[in-house]
Amino acid sequence: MDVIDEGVGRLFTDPDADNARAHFKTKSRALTNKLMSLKDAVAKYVHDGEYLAIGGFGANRTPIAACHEIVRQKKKNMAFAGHTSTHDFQVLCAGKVFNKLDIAYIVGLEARGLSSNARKYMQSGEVEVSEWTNYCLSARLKAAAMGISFVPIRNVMGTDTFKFSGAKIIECPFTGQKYAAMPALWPDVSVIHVHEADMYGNCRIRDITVSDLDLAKASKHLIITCERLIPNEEIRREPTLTLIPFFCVDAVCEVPYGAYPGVMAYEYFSDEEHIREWLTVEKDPEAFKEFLDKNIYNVESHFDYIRLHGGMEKMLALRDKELMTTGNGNNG
Amino acid sequence: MDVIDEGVGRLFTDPDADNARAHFKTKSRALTNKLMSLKDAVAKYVHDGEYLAIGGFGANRTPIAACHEIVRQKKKNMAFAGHTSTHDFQVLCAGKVFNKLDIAYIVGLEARGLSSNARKYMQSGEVEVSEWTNYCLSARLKAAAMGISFVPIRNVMGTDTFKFSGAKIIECPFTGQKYAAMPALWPDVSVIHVHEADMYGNCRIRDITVSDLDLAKASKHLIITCERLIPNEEIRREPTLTLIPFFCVDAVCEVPYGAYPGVMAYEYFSDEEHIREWLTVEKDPEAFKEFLDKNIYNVESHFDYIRLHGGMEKMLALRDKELMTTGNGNNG
Amino acid sequence: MADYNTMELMIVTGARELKSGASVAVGTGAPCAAAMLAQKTHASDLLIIFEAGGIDPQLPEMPISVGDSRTIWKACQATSMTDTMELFCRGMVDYTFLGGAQIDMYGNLNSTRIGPDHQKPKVRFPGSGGANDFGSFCWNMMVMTPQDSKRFAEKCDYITTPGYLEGGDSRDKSGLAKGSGPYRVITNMAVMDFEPKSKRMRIKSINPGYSEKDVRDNCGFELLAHKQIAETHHPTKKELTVLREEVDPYRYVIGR
Amino acid sequence: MADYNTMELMIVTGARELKSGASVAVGTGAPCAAAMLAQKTHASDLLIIFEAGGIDPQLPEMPISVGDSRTIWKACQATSMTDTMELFCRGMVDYTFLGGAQIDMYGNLNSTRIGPDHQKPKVRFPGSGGANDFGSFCWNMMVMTPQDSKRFAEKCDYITTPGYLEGGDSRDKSGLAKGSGPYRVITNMAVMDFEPKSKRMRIKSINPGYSEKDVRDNCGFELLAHKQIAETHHPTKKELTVLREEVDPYRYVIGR
Repeated sequence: MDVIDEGVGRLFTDPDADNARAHFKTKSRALTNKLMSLKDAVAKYVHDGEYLAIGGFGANRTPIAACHEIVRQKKKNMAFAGHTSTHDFQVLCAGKVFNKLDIAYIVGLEARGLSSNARKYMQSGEVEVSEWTNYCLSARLKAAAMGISFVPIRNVMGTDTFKFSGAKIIECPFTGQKYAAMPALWPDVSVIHVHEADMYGNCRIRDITVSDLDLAKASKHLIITCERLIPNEEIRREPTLTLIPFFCVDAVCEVPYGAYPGVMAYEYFSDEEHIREWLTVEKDPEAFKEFLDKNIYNVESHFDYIRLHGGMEKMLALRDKELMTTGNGNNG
Repeated sequence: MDVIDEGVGRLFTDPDADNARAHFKTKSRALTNKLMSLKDAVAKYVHDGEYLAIGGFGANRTPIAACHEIVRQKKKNMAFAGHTSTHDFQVLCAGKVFNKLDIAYIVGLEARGLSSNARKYMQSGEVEVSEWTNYCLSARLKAAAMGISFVPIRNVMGTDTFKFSGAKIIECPFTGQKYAAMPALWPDVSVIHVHEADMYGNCRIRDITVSDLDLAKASKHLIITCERLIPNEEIRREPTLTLIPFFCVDAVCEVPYGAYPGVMAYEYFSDEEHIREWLTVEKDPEAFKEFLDKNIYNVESHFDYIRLHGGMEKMLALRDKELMTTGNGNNG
Repeated sequence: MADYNTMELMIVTGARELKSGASVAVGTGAPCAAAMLAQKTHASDLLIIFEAGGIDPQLPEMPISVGDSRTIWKACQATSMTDTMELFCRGMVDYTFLGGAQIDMYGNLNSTRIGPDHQKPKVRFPGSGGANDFGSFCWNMMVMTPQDSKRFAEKCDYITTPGYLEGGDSRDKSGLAKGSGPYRVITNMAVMDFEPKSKRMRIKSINPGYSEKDVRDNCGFELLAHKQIAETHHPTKKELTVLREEVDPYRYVIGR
Repeated sequence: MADYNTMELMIVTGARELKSGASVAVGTGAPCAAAMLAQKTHASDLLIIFEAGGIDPQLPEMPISVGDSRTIWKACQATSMTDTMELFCRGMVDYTFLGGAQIDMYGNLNSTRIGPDHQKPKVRFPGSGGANDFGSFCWNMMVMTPQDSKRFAEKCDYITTPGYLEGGDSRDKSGLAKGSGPYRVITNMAVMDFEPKSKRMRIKSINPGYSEKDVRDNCGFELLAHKQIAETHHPTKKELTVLREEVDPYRYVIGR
């Protein structure tokens, strides 16, 4: 294969399809009960030094409870997919969980502004980076989902985004057109938050799916957090609604409001007040340390965290906001 | 690009991504009423000599009414994607609609046996063929959906299926592994049968989707036949259920029982008796000619065809069979 | 010795190869019967996959098509063919059963044509369908077929689906997925596997009522053989009861 | 002359470029406001796409994120990011708006870093996100940005998103999609397009209250200019009313 050009970014995972197949050969296809606490799931499947990916889109259907738990368990030296990563990135930076990073979108929280602590960490030189784009990382996960070591796409060519990536430029054997070959990305472990799952891991998502369907296929280990458990009979009543099948999944954790303070479509809107608190307190390192102790290190569970920020009354208000209704929540 | 080996099969479509983009640039993104009769849709979008693809899986959620209309309008010299093609293939062969063929699965009707007329046509030397597999054609449509001229996959290598295909063997620029590069397939026109659509072409499918989601994206023109029209408000009530968005679609035709005599999941089972009639009558060319006159050439619409085979009473019985219920249908 | 026919023996033999906790991609007919039988006997946690998109259905009866609505009856998922093919590609499919008009000593299969002229074949068969895909990616590809010396051919007129290609390491060198390939050939007369180095077909056990000579006489190439050729195990009473009463009560596949 | 601020003018100017029957991929803030305004005025059939998966929503208010639940409010489809990116790749997206810390004369954009050391940048920005994808595939990429001579740079510290690269035919030769590229640059001072051959940025119209000298003084590279430089059209009363009352009633984007 003639390689016309290649980026200088390092690959943090092995793109070899046969090596990935060797792993997936060992993955159970049995319909077994995978229910466990989030604490146990993170302890069992998230390991220092391995490659982590997080589903959803920054602060939308993102497993923030799991991000807190990963920080709480002081996981370190991981590689991370900074793919449409906003509040999740901010949380993981607070714990300095990773020091190797595939970047598509980091540091910012879109219209909300930038995380000063995340930016500080990224400017410290402590993090080794490779640059990509949102579609590059989606395509790398797609390649992994397809069981192939690369997929050709047509972006990044001619830019520094290519130069600092781990992509390579090749030619189409049919047309001679240039393509940027994206290496497959098989994360060691991922966490995806969904609306409903059964105890085996069959999942329903009532929302945009971002890259999560490919991520679920690509991940060597997958932790699902869900708003609600549903019986397997309900899954089988309407199999067209299953978006992630059970055999992709290693752990199922029931974590209602697991995306808080982010948004969960049709369930609750984001708590913009509290996200603003994150962005503000970060600017003062001492205050931020106290904030993290209070909100992450010294709490037992996501419910405790929610209690600190308004508890069920707040959840009802966020539900009203999401549905644009006026219920108890707005009065609570 | 080093090409290690290549098949002898001809490509019946242009794999160039920029040429495809030039077409899609001209496709309307407006939310306009696309309702028309199936007759008008076929007359307007199915043209002699162009490349045709049919959705569904042979006799499952396959737009058989549209296949009849294509035969009735005596479309000729087309190229066709013989992808999981069974009863649809049998119908199109009856009309000798195509003379260029990408083959994955043809001639057979799975457990039901083989179509003697389709086999005769395929042994006549009148049809130019390229060989592929089910996944090859799915992957070729996937490449087209992704706007790329090829996608690398790992099947066919070492076999005659490769040798008689239009694929090429290349090496992965990351691992050196060999891959079979599949050229993108952009059909000129496709027909997909769905459960529900609105007048703009937003579609719901309560079934396996086979390759239809990529087919919808890959097709330069797309005719939708649907069991039921639903209002756009219902589409917008639950946007997660929309599997084909309106801007992929050129024509929407309401054709209840449009997959008959095939199966439509949750709606009606296949009419095995009538499919058996097809397989039997084909063996006698004279009788088959009469059969085609009676069932295709001399009928006005799919409703007329259904009336010939038991009408609404039969439809109720097939609904009972599909749902494994005992209603009027079983007594009718 | 229980009273059973050859098809019943083949289905039972195929079923016994399927492990609980593993996955199998099946077609219509005997392969589906074998998977259903395994699931209802020793392998309750066998994952059944239909290539068109049906995942883990609770089959109410034998499907007529691998894409018909029975394949999603109370299924865990109704997805796309692309999705199920990706399962193969990622190494998530352990077993499958294929057939063909011809098979050679390396387990290569022909389901495309007889005759030399590709554009005008003497006999045209359906082609690959998913067979080449299954044979390319499945860890353990099995063949269930009646045996005669024309079907078990010295050389296939056309290789639709890869077995071990030309034997030895030729399959690995071709670019196909490492460690995958033919595993068992189950016929009316015998059960064959493949010698690990040469990748040639070899007799593993012979079905009750047949001799080694029968097996060799009905094969167009030289078969290797295990040092100890066993007799294929009879179906148990339970296997036959489940097969006849629960899997195929109308005897579509096992015959009357 | 109506009373309006610069942000309002930029949004109105951006909105006017969007044709009915076309598609636009938008981010949060001003781009979203421009698309909403266009849809509510001259371009009722404008298709709005959010990269995370929201297709043709009936936006009840400005989204905070391109993936939040407002982006699928009464939408025609809630799909995946992969799906929307494929729309870009297939040539189904006509317009988009981007921004950046730096832009050069060929419309190349930097949203990654300031400073020479990539592993330890002086200032780290979010990176491409979808910007490189939008800039690579969209037929007409527009930039909406305040203008000053640091932001409009002779050379970007880092090219995140392709404009016309080094100008001339360098973009076509790079392998990027033919016929795509930068289309308009809308600033507080002026509207620029790109000279067809050299692909250099050129002044098309100047906003009311600014002179050509202002525009040139606040640009770090030499701008070409149309023979006739027009004055950017004022917003109409209707445009301002719709923008203020329907698109951004809380004045999140247009300010107070």
